[in-house]
Amino acid sequence: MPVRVQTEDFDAGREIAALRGTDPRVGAVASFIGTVRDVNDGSPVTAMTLEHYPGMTEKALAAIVDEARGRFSIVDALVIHRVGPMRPTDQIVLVAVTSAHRGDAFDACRFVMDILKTRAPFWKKEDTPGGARWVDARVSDAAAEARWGNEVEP
Amino acid sequence: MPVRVQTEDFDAGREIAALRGTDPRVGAVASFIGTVRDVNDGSPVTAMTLEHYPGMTEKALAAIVDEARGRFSIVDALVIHRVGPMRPTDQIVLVAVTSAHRGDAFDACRFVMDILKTRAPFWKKEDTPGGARWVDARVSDAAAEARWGNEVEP
Amino acid sequence: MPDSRAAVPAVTTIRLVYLARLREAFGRADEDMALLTAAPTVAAVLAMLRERGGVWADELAPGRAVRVALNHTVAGGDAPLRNGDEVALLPPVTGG
Amino acid sequence: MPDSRAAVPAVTTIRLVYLARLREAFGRADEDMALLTAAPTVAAVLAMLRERGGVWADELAPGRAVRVALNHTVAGGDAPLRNGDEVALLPPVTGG
Repeated sequence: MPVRVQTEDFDAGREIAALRGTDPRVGAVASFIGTVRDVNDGSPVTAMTLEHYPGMTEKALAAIVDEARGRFSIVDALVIHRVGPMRPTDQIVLVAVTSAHRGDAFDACRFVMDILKTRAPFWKKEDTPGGARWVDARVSDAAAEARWGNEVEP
Repeated sequence: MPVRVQTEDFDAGREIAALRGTDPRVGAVASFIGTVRDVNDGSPVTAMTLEHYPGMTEKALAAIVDEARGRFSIVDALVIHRVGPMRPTDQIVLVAVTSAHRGDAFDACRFVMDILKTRAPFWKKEDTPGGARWVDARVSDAAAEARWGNEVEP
Repeated sequence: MPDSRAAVPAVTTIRLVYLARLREAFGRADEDMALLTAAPTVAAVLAMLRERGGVWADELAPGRAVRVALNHTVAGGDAPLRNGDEVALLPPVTGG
Repeated sequence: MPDSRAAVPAVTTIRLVYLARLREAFGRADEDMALLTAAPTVAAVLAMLRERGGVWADELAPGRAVRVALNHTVAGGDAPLRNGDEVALLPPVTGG
């Protein structure tokens, strides 16, 4: 199962090791871990909660992984995304991709993260000294998605 | 020490966790693991040996990390490169980069790998059914380095 | 002989789901809605919600960045709706 | 009065290091070399090695992709050499 949504933390090292397993075709493993920072848009962040849309989330993530498989020559891919309450330095997301060569592994890993950021139904609500606030989507994330030449969705 | 050359294997998960530590400025951790494939340039590979140039290797890797720091906004970086005998599926190299945002982490990680491939003094000798052979440098690696706009070295 | 299907339009009942900021703004997570039009679409549902005025009209005003997911897949305004469909309103996503 | 430094050129002794394929081709990992020219350079050393002929001339022929590291840093042909310098000949690298 290449896509998981869970409240529990994950062991990134163990997940990456399991993904590459003992497949001797693999020469490259690119991975990304997103973590909670203690500041965002200039405000201190003491905690945050990640909400999602159960049912759609797994489907959206699986579609992103499928699209990565279509675009890049990869062996396998894994996405783990946490939901629920989190604190600064906590892990939020892991994307790992195995491939024969590093170009495809790097490209596919970054592609999945860029598209996840604009299409997967997750929402962050941060606790700040001024109260809880829903995080605004970043213009830079839309730009990152556009780099991959996707058509704009409705 | 952000650069290590060693014969022993490494625990990528532990190294990545130690790199990001508990630094709440970190929001992104990009990493790359290079592994031994069981085929190269069309020949089966049963084992290989990585040779390096002691004294120069650490200096070259540290210079690459410094250059990445100058180009990208990163928090920390780590390079571990193994030398000596290895077998298919073994880990060869780990590059991990922490940053506030994912763009810098991805860029810096890929930059370090691309430049390492063309500048760090490592050489692979593979055991194949036709005997041992020194691996030829790849034209694609020179192209990958050129993408970063480096001047050509003497 | 008149066509009874045209004379008595079927009722299409859908489930509306509001996510994140929209759930808080609307004060509810979901609701059922009965559509009486002959060929209901996503756009028609959005128009009906806007007619409630207040926060509904504000949050769903044309130009606001709200996406619609029909049965867990992003859909356009002209997507036709069938009985039992789940129509979710999504603010811009901020995961990862 | 003649300048004795010009009349009796100092000897510059360097250490040559051969890596990987070059070490195997030359049948040695390193050697010391005494340079008698007044202002020895990397290029002069390469020329001297080529004059040995055979595999030396082949492997170090102009156009072959061999890099030179002077005291562990890549150097160009015009880099000047001092007593005790380490000059390494590197085939194209294949790490990572």
